[in-house]
Amino acid sequence: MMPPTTTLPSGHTRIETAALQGISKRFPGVLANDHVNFDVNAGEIHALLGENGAGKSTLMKILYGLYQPDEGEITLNGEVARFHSPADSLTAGIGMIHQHFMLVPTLTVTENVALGIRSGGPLLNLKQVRKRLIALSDAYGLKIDPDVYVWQLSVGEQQRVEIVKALYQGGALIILDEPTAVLTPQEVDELFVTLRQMRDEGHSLIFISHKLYEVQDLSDRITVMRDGRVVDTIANHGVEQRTLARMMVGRDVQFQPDRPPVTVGEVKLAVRSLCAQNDRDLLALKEVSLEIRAGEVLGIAGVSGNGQRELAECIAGLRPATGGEVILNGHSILSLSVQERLQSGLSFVPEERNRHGTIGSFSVAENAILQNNDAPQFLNGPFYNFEAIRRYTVDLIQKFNIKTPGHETLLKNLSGGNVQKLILARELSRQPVLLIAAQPTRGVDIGASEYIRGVLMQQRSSGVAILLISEDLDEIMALSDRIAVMYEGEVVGVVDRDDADVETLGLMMAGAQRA
Amino acid sequence: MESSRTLLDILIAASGLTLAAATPFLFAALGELFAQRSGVLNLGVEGIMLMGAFTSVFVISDKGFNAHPAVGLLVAMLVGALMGLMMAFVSVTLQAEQGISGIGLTLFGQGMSTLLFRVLAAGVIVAGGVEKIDLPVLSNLPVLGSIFFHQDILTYAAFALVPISVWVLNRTTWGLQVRAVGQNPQAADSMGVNVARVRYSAVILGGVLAGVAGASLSMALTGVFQENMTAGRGFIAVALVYFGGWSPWKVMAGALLFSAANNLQIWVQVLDVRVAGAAIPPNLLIMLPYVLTIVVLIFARERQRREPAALTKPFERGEN
Amino acid sequence: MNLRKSLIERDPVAILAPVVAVALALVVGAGILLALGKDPMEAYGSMLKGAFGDANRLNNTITRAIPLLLVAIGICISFRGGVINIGAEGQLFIGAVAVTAFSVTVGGSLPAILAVPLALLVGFSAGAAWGAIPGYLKAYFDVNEILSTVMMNQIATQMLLLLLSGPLIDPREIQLGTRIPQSAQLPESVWLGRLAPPSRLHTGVFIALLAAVVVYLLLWRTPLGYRVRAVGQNKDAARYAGISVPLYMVLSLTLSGGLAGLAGTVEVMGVTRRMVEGFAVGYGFSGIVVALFGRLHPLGAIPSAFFFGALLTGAEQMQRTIQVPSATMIALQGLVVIFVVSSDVWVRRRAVRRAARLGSESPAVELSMETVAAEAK
Amino acid sequence: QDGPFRVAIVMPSSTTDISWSQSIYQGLLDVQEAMGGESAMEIAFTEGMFDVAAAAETLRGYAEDGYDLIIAHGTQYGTSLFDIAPDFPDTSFAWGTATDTGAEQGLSNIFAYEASAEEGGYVNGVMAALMTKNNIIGVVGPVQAGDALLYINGFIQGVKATNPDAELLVAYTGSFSDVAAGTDVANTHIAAGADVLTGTSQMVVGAIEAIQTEGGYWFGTQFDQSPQWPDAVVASQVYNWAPTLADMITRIQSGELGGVAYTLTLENEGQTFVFGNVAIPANVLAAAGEAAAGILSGDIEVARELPQ
Ligand SMILES: Nc1ncnc2c1ncn2[C@@H]1O[C@H](COP(=O)(O)OP(=O)(O)OP(=O)(O)O)[C@@H](O)[C@H]1O
Ligand SMILES: Nc1ncnc2c1ncn2[C@@H]1O[C@H](COP(=O)(O)OP(=O)(O)OP(=O)(O)O)[C@@H](O)[C@H]1O
Ligand SMILES: [Mg+2]
Ligand SMILES: [Mg+2]
Repeated sequence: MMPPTTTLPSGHTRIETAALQGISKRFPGVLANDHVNFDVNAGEIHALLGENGAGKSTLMKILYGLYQPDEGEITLNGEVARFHSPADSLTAGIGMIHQHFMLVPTLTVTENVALGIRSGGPLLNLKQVRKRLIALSDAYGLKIDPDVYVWQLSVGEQQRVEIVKALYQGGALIILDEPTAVLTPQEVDELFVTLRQMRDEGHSLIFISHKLYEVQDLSDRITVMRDGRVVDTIANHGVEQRTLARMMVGRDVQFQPDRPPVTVGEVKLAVRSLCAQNDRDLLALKEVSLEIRAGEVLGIAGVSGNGQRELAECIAGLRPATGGEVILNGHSILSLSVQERLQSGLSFVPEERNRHGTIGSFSVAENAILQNNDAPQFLNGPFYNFEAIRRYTVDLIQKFNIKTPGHETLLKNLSGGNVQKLILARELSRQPVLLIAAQPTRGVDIGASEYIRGVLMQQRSSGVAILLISEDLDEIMALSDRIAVMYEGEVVGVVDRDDADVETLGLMMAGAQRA
Repeated sequence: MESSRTLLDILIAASGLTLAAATPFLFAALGELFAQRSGVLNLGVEGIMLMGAFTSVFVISDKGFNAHPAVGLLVAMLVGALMGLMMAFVSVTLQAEQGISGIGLTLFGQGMSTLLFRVLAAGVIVAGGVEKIDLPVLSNLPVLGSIFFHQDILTYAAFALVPISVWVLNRTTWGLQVRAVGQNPQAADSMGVNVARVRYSAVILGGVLAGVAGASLSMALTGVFQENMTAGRGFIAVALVYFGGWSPWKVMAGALLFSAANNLQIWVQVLDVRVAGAAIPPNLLIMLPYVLTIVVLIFARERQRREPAALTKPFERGEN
Repeated sequence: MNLRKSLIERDPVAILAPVVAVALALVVGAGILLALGKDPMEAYGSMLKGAFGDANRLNNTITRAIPLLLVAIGICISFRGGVINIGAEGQLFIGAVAVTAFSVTVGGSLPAILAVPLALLVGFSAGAAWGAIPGYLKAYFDVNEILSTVMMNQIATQMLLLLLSGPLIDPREIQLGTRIPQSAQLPESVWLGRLAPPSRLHTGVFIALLAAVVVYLLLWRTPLGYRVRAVGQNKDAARYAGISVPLYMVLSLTLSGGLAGLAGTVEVMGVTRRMVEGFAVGYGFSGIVVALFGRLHPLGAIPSAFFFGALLTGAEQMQRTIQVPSATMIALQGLVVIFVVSSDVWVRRRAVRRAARLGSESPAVELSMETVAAEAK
Repeated sequence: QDGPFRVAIVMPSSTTDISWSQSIYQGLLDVQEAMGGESAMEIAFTEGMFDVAAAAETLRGYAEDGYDLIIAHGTQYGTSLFDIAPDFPDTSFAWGTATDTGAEQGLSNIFAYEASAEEGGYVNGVMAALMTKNNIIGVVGPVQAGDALLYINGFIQGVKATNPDAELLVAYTGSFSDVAAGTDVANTHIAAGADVLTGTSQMVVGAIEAIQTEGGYWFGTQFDQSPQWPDAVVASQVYNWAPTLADMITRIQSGELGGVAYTLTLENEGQTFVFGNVAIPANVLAAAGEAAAGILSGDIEVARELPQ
C-alpha cells in the first residue's frame, strides 16, 4: 500500500515514514549502533538524545548513506532503500546538516548550494541558483547574502546556509546533527521558527542536541540512546528534563553546579583599553577594559564574532594588540611571548579544541605535555622520561575521569567531551593564576558538562581568576560572578550576576541596550 | 654590425622567443593546476612530458609513421591520459602517498621514454617541427604582430587555454566540483559529488596537458627528441603552480616571467654584457631565472593563501 | 616502555606486502625484458648477484646506501616538521662543494683527527645554510618551499659548475689546459677510511647509522623533536603552546639541509675523494623516496636505504651483464616505487579490519612518541 | 690466448648521442671490423653512467669479469679507476680525456687519452668565418670547461684569424644534455642575426634543428651530424678513435698494458673532417686546408686558452 503522496513547497515528495530497522554498526573497538530501531514521520520533529559517543551521528550517517550498516535495513514509505552514498539519499529526498559543517569555505554561498545540484548540465547557471536561493531564504526567514564567501560567514550564518542548501536540494527529510551547538540564543530561536515551519509543511525532521530544554521545546517525539542502543522512544508530552537526563546518563544529573560563596582576592587580570584587529584586518576590539580578581568568574556574553575570540587570543599572546594594556598578576604582559605568558600563570582552554588545543595525531600523553614539553619533571638529562610522562598523564586521566583506552591512544580517537576534559586537566594542572575558558562545554554531553562546570567552580574556590567566554547564556548565568556583554568589539556593560536577567542580557548582546 | 641591432629589435625578438619558450611550461602547469585544485599533487609531470615528447615526435617522424603533426599531438594526449589515469588510480583509488607515487611515475616515464627511444628509434629523432602560423591581419601589426602573432599553433593554444581554464573552473559544474573537492572533499561528498570521479578526471586532464607539453617541447619548440630532454621542466611546471597561487592567470605570469628571465640571461651572454669590463660567468647568468622566480615571490606576497586545503590528502568517506 | 605491541601481535602479511609489491613490479618488468628479447630470470639473477653476490658486492650496496640514508634522515626531519624539502639534491651538492673547498685549502695542513671532524662540520653547515634559506623564506616571507627548493636545486647545480670550472678546478687541469670541471684530489687527511677493500665501503657508514639514531632520539625523545613534530602536525596548536612556529620551520629545513650536506660530504670524503661534474646526481631525489619508504622514520630509513642501494647496484650489474639499456632499470625502479607505495594502503586497511576483528583500539597510523619508544626496545 | 679480445667501456651518455659517447663507440666498432668481427673482438658497454659511484662499480665488475681492456670514457671516472687498477695488474685500463697514466703512483696498466679539440675547432672556425653572410656567428656551449671549452676556444681563434670583422656570439646552456636549452640559445643567436652556428655536447641537437629550419649553417664536432641535418651541417670535426684504440690493443697484445698518453690531433688523424651535402665554396675548402696544414706544420699555433 503506497500512502498518498503530496509535494512539499520545496519541491520534493513527502516521505511519510522513514525507518531504520535493526541497525548495527561496528567500529574498531566499539559497537556504535547495536540493533537500533528508529523512525520518523512526515510533519514530525523527532529528537535524538544521548551522551557523547552514544551512536547518534553514526546512526544518522547510515541513514544519509555515508556509512553502510553491518546489519539492518532502511525503509522509506515501507520500501527497502539502499543508500551507497549521499548521492543516493539525496535523490531519495534526505538531507543532512552535519555536526561539522559541510561547506566549502573558498566558495560563495551560491556556489556551495550549486554544488549539490546534480541535474544542472555541464554549465553552471549561478544566476538561476541565486534567484531560487533568495526566494527560499525569504520564504523561511533565513537571512543570507548569496554572494559572500563562506569563510566570511559567522557560524550562525553558515548554519543558515546549510539549511537553505538542504531545502534547495529538496530535502523532504532533514537530519540536523547538533545544529544549535554553535548558535546564539537568538539564532536558536530563529532556527526553531524555521524548523517548525518546515514541520508544518510536512517535512520530516530529525533533531540531535545535548540541550534538553531545546529538545523539550521543539520535538514531537524523543529517542534516547546510550552505548549504541536505544533506551526508549517517548512522545514529548510534558517530559521532564530530569527524566531525560536520567535516561541518557543512567543516573541523576545536577544541572546547576554548586557555587559556594568565595571571598574575592586582589585583581589578577586587568585589561585596559585593549585594541586589536581580526583576521580580516578590521578593528575587532575597541578599547576593551576589564578586571578579574582571584576567586572570581567573569563571564563574557555575546553573539559570536563580537570580539570575544580576539580578546582571548590577545591575552594569550596569539594575536597582537594594536593598543592598550594587559596586566597579569601585576605585570604587563603584552610584550611577552606566548611561552612567557604561559609561565607567568596563564592557562587557556581555546574555543576550537581540535584546531588550537590539541594535536590529533599525537597521543594523549603527548597532548598532556603540550606547553610543558621541556619541563624538567619530564626530562632525564636531554631525553624524555617516558615513565614520568606516563605517570603524569595517567594521573590526569584518573583525576579528570577522561575516557580513553590508554595514554598512548591517539588524541583524534577521543570523543569531543573527553578531548575537552583533557585540555581542562592539562590547563588546570599547570596551576594557573588566570584561566581563560572559551566555550568550555560546547558540543559536550550533559554528563561531561556537569563535570566540567563543577571543576571550574572548584578552581574558583581555590582562588583562580576565571575568564569564561560562552554563547550559552545559561552557562554564563550559572557560573559567573559578574557578566560582561560584548557587542561589536566593545564591552557594552558589566553587570553583577545577581542583578542580571536573560532578557536584558539578550538585548545588550543585540546592541539594543547598554548597562 | 652592432649598430644594426636596436634595442627595440632585441625586445621584439626576445618577447617572441619568450612566448614560445613559455608554451610547454604553460601546458604542463595548467594541467597540474587542475590536478592540484582537485586535491592531487602530481609530481609525475616530468615523466608524462617525456612520454608525450617521445611518442609525438616518433609517430610523425620517418622512423615512425610519418604521421601528420596533429596525429602526433593526439598520441601524446592519449599517452598523457593513460599516465594520468595511472596516477589517479594510485593516488585516488589506492590512496598512496602522492609525493612518492609521482616520483615513481616520473622515473617510469623517464625510463620508458628512453627505452622506447633506444629500441624504436635508435638515435636522435628529427621531427621537422611545427610551422609557425602568421595570424591574418594581426601578424602585420607593428611590433605586436611579430611578438604575438608569429607563433606556432601550440603557442596560441597554450595561451588560449588560460582564459579557458578560468572559465572552466568558474563557470562549469565540473569546475565547481573540482574546486570543492580540492578544498573540502567531505563536504562535496556529502552533497552527492563523486569525489573520486572528479579527481580522476582532473588528474587525467592534467596528464593530457602534460603530454601536450611534452609534444610542444619536442615537436614544436625543438623539433627533435633526445633522451631526458625535459631536463627538469616538469618539476619547474609544478613549482609554477605554487608560484601562481593556483590561479591560471598568475601561473601564466609565472611561466612568462621564468621564460623571460631565461631569455634575458641568454641575451646577456650573447651580447657579451660586461660588468666593469669583466665577463659575467655564464653559470651565474643561468641561475638568474631561478633566483628571480624566488625573489618575485618574496615581494609579491599573497595575503590570502589559496592552497587547496585538501591537496595531497586522500579522501576516504567517514574520516572526519 | 611496555612492549604491548609485540612482534607476535604484528601482522606478518603487513611485513610481506612490500616484498610482494616488489615482486609484482618485477613481474611487470619481466614483461618489458621479454619484449626486449632478454631472459628475465637471467636478468634478475644478475641483479641479485650484483647487489648481494659476494661480500664485496654487498659492501658496495651498503656504500650506495650511505648517502641515501643521510639524505633520507634529513627528509624525515623536514617532512615531520611539515616542510616539504625537495631541495636535498642542491643541499647535497653544496655540502660536497664546501667540504672540497675546505679540504683542498686548509684540510691538508691539519692532522686527520682534526681534519675529518672539521670537514664533516663544514659540509653539514654548508648544507644547513643552503636549507635554511628556503626555510627562512617560508617562515618569514611565506614563499612556498616546494617552489624555492626546486629552484635552489638548479641554482646549486650551476653553482657547482661555476666553482668546479673556476675557483675550485684542479690546478693540474689548468696546467694541462684541459679544463675538466673537477677539483683536485682531497688531501689524505680528510679521507674516510675504507673498511673492506677492494669494496669502497668506508667509515661513513658509521656516521650515517649514528645520524639515524641521533635523529630518531632527537625527534622522539627530546623537547626539540617534540616541537618540530608539533609544528608539523598542527601549527595552530603549536603556536598556542608557545612554540615559535617560524623558528622551528627554519630549524627543520636547516637540519634537513645539513644532513643532505653531510651526505654529499661523506660521499666525497669516502668514495670519490674529489668533486667531479656528475657527482651524486639524483641522490637527493632518491633520498626522498627512501625516507617515505621508511615511513618518515630515521630508523625505518635504514632498511629502506639498503633496499634502494641494492636496487641501484643490482641494476648496474644487470645492465653490464645482459646489456639492457640502463633506461630499463629506471623504468623498473619507477614501477617498484609505485607498486610498493600502493601496497601501503592495502596494508593499512587490513590493519583496520584486523583491529576491528580483534576488538582492540584503532591502530595508530602515525607513529606517536611512546609507540615508537616501545618499538625501539 | 684463445677467444676474442675483450673490451669493455663505461660512458656517461648513450651510444647514440651523436657526440662524445657515440664517437668512441663507433671507433670500437671500426676496430672490431678491422680485426675480423665479433669472433676477434668482443665489445661490452655500459652507457648513461653519469653517476660516478655507479660507474666505479661497473668498472670493477668488468675487471672481475676478466676483460682485457676496460675503458673509462670520462674524466670524472679517473679517481675510481686509480683505485681499481692496482687490484687488477693484468688488466689494461684506459681513460680520457686525461693525460695521467698513473705512472707517478707506480701504475703501469693505464692508458690515457685526450683530444686537442682546439685544433679541429680552429679549422671549423676558419670555414664558419667565410660561410657567414651576416657576419655573425653563434656558439652554443654546454659548460665553460673541458673539451667543450677547448673546441670553442679553437673555433674563436679560427674565426678571428680569418674574418676579424665577424661578430662572435657565445652563450652557454649550463648543461651537457638539456636539448631545449640548446634550442633557446640557438634561437637567440638567430634572433640576434647569426646565420652560422656551432656547438658541442649531446644537447646541441635542438640547436642544429633550429639553424636548419632557419636556413643557416652548422659546424659540428665529435661526431658526424650531417645525416640528420643534411641541409645545415657544413662540416663536422670528427673524433676518430680507431687508430688510438687499435694501437692500444696492439700494445696490450704484446704485453704492454699501459703507460701511454694519447692525444687525438689532426696530425695523427685522431681528428678528421666529414662533409655533408652542403655545397662548400672552393675558397672555403682551400682556407680550411691551409689552416689544417698550418696546424700540422706548426705555422699556426692554436692556444688552448684565450687571452683574457
Ligand atoms: N569513523 C569512525 N571510526 C571509528 N569509530 C567511530 C567512527 N565514528 C564513530 N566512531 C565511534 O562510534 C561511537 C559512536 O559515535 P557517534 O559519533 O555516533 O556518537 P555521537 O552519539 O554522535 O556522539 P556526540 O554526541 O559526541 O556527537 C563512538 O564510540 C565513536 O568513537
Ligand atoms: N575516523 C575516526 N576514527 C576514530 N574515531 C572517530 C573517527 N571519526 C570520528 N570518531 C569518533 O566519533 C565520535 C564522534 O565524533 P564527532 O565528529 O561527532 O565528534 P564529537 O565527539 O561530537 O566532538 P566534537 O563535536 O567536539 O567535534 C568521537 O568519539 C570521535 O572520536
Ligand atoms: Mg555526533
Ligand atoms: Mg558532538
